[in-house]
Amino acid sequence: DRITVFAAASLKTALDEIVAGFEAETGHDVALSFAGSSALARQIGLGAPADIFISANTDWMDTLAADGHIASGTRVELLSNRLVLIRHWADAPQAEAGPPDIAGLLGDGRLAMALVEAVPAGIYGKAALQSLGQWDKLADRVAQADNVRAALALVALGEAPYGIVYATDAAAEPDVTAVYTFPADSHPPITYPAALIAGRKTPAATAFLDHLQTDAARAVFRAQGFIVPD
Amino acid sequence: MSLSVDIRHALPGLALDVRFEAPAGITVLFGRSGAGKTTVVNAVAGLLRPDQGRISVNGRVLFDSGAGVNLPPHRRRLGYVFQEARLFPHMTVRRNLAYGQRFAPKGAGGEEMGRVVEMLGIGALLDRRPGALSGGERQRVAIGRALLAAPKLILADEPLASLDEARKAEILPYFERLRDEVAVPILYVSHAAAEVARLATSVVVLEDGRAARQGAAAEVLSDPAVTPLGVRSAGAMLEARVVRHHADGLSELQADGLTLWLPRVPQAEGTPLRVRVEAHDVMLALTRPEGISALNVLPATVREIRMGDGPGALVQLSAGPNRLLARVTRRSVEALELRPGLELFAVLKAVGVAKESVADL
Amino acid sequence: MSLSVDIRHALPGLALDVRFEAPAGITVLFGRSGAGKTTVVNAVAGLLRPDQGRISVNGRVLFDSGAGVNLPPHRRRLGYVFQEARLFPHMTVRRNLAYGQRFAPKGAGGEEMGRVVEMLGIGALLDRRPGALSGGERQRVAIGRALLAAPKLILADEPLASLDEARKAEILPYFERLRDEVAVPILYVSHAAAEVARLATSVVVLEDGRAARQGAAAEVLSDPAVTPLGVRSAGAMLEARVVRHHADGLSELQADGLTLWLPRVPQAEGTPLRVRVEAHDVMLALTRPEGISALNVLPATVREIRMGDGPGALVQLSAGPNRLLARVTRRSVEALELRPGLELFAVLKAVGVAKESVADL
Amino acid sequence: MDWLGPEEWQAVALSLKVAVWATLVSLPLGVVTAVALARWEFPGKQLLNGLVHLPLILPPVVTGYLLLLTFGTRGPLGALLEPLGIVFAFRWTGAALAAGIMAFPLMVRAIRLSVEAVDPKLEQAASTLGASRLWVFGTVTLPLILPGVIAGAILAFAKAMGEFGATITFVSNIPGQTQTLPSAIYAFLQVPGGEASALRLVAVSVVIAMGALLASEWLSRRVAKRVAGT
Amino acid sequence: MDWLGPEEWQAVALSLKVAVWATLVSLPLGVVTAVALARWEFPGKQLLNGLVHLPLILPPVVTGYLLLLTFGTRGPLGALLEPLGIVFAFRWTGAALAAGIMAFPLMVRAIRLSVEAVDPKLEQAASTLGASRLWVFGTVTLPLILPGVIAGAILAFAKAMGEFGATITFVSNIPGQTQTLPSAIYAFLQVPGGEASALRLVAVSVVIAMGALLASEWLSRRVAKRVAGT
Ligand SMILES: Nc1ncnc2c1ncn2[C@@H]1O[C@H](COP(=O)(O)OP(=O)(O)OP(=O)(O)O)[C@@H](O)[C@H]1O
Ligand SMILES: Nc1ncnc2c1ncn2[C@@H]1O[C@H](COP(=O)(O)OP(=O)(O)OP(=O)(O)O)[C@@H](O)[C@H]1O
Ligand SMILES: [Mg+2]
Ligand SMILES: [Mg+2]
Repeated sequence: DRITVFAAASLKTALDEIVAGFEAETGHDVALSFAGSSALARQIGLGAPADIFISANTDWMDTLAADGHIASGTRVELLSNRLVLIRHWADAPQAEAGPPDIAGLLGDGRLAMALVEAVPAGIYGKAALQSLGQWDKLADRVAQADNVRAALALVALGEAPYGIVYATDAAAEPDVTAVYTFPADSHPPITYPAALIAGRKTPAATAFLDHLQTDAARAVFRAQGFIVPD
Repeated sequence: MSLSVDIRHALPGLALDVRFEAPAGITVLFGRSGAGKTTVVNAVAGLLRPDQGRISVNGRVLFDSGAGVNLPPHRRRLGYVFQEARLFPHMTVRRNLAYGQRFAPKGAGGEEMGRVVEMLGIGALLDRRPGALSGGERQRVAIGRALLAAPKLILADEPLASLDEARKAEILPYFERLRDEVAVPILYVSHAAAEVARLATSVVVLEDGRAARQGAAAEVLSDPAVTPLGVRSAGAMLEARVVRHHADGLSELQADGLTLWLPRVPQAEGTPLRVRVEAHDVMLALTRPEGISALNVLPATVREIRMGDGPGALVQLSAGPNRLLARVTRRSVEALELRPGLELFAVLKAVGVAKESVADL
Repeated sequence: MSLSVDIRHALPGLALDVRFEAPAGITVLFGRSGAGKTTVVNAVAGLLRPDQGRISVNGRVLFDSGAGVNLPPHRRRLGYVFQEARLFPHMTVRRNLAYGQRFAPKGAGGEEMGRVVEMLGIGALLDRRPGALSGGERQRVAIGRALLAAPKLILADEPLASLDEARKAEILPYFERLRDEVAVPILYVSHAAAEVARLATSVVVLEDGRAARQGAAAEVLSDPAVTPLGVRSAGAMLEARVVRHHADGLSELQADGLTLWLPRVPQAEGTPLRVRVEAHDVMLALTRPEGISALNVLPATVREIRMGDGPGALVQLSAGPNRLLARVTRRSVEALELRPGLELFAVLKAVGVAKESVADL
Repeated sequence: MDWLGPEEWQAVALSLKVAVWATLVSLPLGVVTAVALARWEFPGKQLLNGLVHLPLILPPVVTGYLLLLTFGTRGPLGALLEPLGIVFAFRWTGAALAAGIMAFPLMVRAIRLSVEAVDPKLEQAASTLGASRLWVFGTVTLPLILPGVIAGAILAFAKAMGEFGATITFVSNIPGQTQTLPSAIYAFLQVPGGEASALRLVAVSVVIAMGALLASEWLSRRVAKRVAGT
Repeated sequence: MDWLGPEEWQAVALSLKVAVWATLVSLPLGVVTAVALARWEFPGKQLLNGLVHLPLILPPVVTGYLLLLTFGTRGPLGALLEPLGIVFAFRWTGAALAAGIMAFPLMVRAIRLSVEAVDPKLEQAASTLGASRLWVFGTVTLPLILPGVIAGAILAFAKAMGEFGATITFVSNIPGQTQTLPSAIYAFLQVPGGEASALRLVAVSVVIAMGALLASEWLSRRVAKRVAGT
């Protein structure tokens, strides 16, 4: 059968690999549509032919659930992630013991983040800085990119000396080094919820959602740097 | 077969108020630069909507501001030779020529392409585009394009202005044939005296947007008071018939009892035609001169003498039922004691009559 | 003061190979439509780069393919009246006229705007744009624009073709004045016999891209073998001097022993001038005719008789040191037994000489 | 060539299909609109003009969202057209619609400029020869504006090949169905290590668009030469 | 008006400033490029032509990224210009640069079409009257292409007002410095329930662009009337 999965774009590498295995195993045909969570959620709300939605944050999943677009009882918290402070690698990497004084480190440079009011990584980052008591000093210094990858690029290119991104992104980018991992309790939990779409609860879709929680799949996610809740 | 125009139109530079009836044949519009000739022609073509008035061709109303009629140009069945060629730059000469043919009703009996091409001498240009033509070549193609549209009304705005004399001489007979055989009414703008004299059935003189004078060509052009083309172009029309073509290249014509010798005319023996005799080509003699090269010595009677402002005088003669005009000096009027009623001889050289001045009737 | 042209250029429709020297004054280029006149003028203007050759004005080399010289048009100091006006559509008439003045060197002594405007009769149009002008008005503005650029060389491609006779008569003297007073060399394309006769200092006849004939105007135009404007325009030049203006509006002229009577000429008494006498205006008589209206009866001797292909013949006469041409029929040649050496009389009406045919020397 | 995976080839093929259809279908409409704006007088002309320019002014995401609202299965026009078998939502036709709409202002402007440059005197001449308005348009106006039509078409094609924001928002990013080249590039850019793949796709899209551009230049020159008359 | 917050007004003001500058600064360059492409023959002409069209073809993110690489503080041009006091990174000037570059192909195409429509015979006439090439251009060509220049400018302005992808990638989103209207709109659209706020900003940007459009139409008509000659 054909299954259409609407997934946050940051999951592409992992899902591509998992789907390959799933298809080989079951003979189902999985179509993966990657875009921003907001676009996907709106499309589902307006009748997109998605069977499964994997969001990069809980808000959009909550919204869809509230509007009755989610098949009840199918929602799982699939993955989570950590937030790290990165810096351009060319500067000698130095491990920080406690939370660094980011404003001090920046000098007259900028702190690259995703949009702090709109994009999950930005929202989480802002919350973390607030809980560290540094947000007020930094608010004017933040260069907000439209997504976390663009923020990463700013640091990778050295345009911004520091940035706040997901640990998954930082791990894969040779030109940056994570210098500090924000405590998990400094920001709302970073979770990637997945659920079946209302009226789309087919055996195949259910099978795929289940497959995502198998050990094989978890291994793939982990390899990409995601944290897989037990 | 006639064109009736009665329009009023206000332009920033001109208040047009023109009314004329053009009978069958060629009606020549003339007047000085800026008199409104092109504006009138555009109104007839439907390219300019006059403020007020009425235009009809052979009873078919093209425009009537009162009745709210305003046929679009493409329904007027025109052939318009514009003052500035206006060829389609993206088409070859051949396609330009053929453009109007497609829209002519079947069996409209338009001109034949080959014939028109030959007459205009544009055979070698057929596969070129207008951008690679000379000014005169463009104008000739524009003439061909209009003629080939099988029009019911031809508008020609100085169609021959940019052509050499030889070329003009080849094209003029074509317009005559249109006038005489095809019987399409033609509205023709021209400044050239010889052209006007040869072609015009009737003449409308425009001055500052108004029709200052109009009437049959013979009448308007023979009227010494008008001579709208300047005094040099005064002349009279004789209606004559070809009697015989002689071996030495001369044609013998008969005009109500007068014998005229002209360089060979193209018309067949027996054909009626008209000959324009320009006033300044006519010499007067009290006695029949002998031993002179002029072949035409016509007995005539002085009818009227009109002294000009300058040194000249126009003498109107009757030679049988025909009228002739002679332009002489006032000094000669006095020396010869010319007066109405005097019998004398009008002397005219055979070669004094230009080819363009002989036309089919 | 002279223009020297020697160019070869291949166009799809024409192989141009022209060489001529134009002395000071007005050089008229003529030839049939498509002969290459505009192409030659464009080459002189620098708008067309000939394949090969050399063009110079008063020794200043404008183009020399050998030496690799090719002055751009704006460095040639031209005034070019195009065959198709080419006014700037976005500028008022006034700005069009003034366009070239800006680029004239200070004190270049160009024409004065007011004078040119008046001569061309375009005073009322100064604030209009070209889109709202008639064809003739556009052409006049184009003439003005060229004249006002204080050019060192004037190129005029059929500048008067779309103008009425009266307007032409007002503009022609201007070109004469340029020729005579300002001494700007002028290359002038025209089909009109009267214009050519009046203006030309020298004449170049183009045929199929080649200069078939060239020389002084009097010479080329009097040559019965050429008659490039068609046989009707054959004629001869007489150089004469104004003796007296008479009260009856006639002027008495003296041409090497011959007395000529013409309608009042504008030149002052004593002024030398030239008169073009057209061949078809001259009648021949074996004995001096009496009691005729023609005022000019000149004793002459037949020099040469050239029989045409048609019914006509051109008779060259010598009247004192002057040459005259008479066009008569072959029949008259036989009837009068004309032969070289025969003494006879050439009869010419005073009014037979058109105003345009009298010009300053 | 095996340096592109099958899914990527699909994206290339789909992008081409989408761009070609978007260009061809909108071309006649673009010509009519351009002529209307350049030559006709009618009430609401400025409104039409504004409407045509709207996709240029709006952020693509907004255009995509508006399209989703209008042409989605639940949208007023979408619902109206569905019974006729015309479905845009989450189909390649929708991608073509989005691309066409985004490219429309560029196409119309180019054509309109050409229409304005046509000398009405030539059209008048044609009409005096008996050609109706439609014939005049077909035989005189259209050939003379051809360079502009070509320019408009190539602009539209290039824009359609590159269009991303509106497309992904409207029809999502489903491989083989709505995944165009830019969407695929986007997805690659969202994951660590995807840059190389993205770059390959960018190269493909540049090659295609440049090929089209060169072809159009050549065509345009030929047409212009014909019109210039030699 | 208090239905827009101060930060939103800032975004409006900044967008206007960015679009105006992008348009004005690129206009002369656009004219020169258009003339070069339309009239001159030089080696590399097709290369230039392709380069000009590139921003149209590339996904905006890629363009933004390339800008970052080139004009960023570490980029070759960025490093070159910095000593001269010309800095683009994270400045509104960078936003203007991005907008200008994205709008450039549209501008050049419009102007180029007008240049191609100018009758060279008029330019020849001017040169015979003594005008050098530059004068001919200024007094004949330029006035005649003015409608095209206006069309090109308005297209560029509209595009600059709507440009988002390249801008945010290049200069991020720093409120008051680089946050343009489209960035603000995008941010609102990323969060559930942000549609209403986004719509308000969309309305503002539509009003501005439409005003500019109407003004340009009016101007263009005046110019065209002058050229038509009555
Ligand atoms: N670009 C061109 N390509 C090919 N042939 C051309 C081109 N321009 C002119 N010709 C041809 O060269 C010949 C001479 O043209 P030119 O314009 O010089 O003629 P002209 O003597 O001025 O004629 P007219 O009196 O009709 O203006 C014509 O036959 C014309 O068709
Ligand atoms: N659109 C216009 N706006 C204002 N005036 C105009 C317009 N068109 C023509 N005119 C004026 O109307 C008058 C008549 O123009 P028209 O073209 O009819 O003259 P014409 O008799 O054909 O002259 P020509 O022999 O010079 O071609 C001219 O003075 C001209 O300036
Ligand atoms: Mg006219
Ligand atoms: Mg010519």
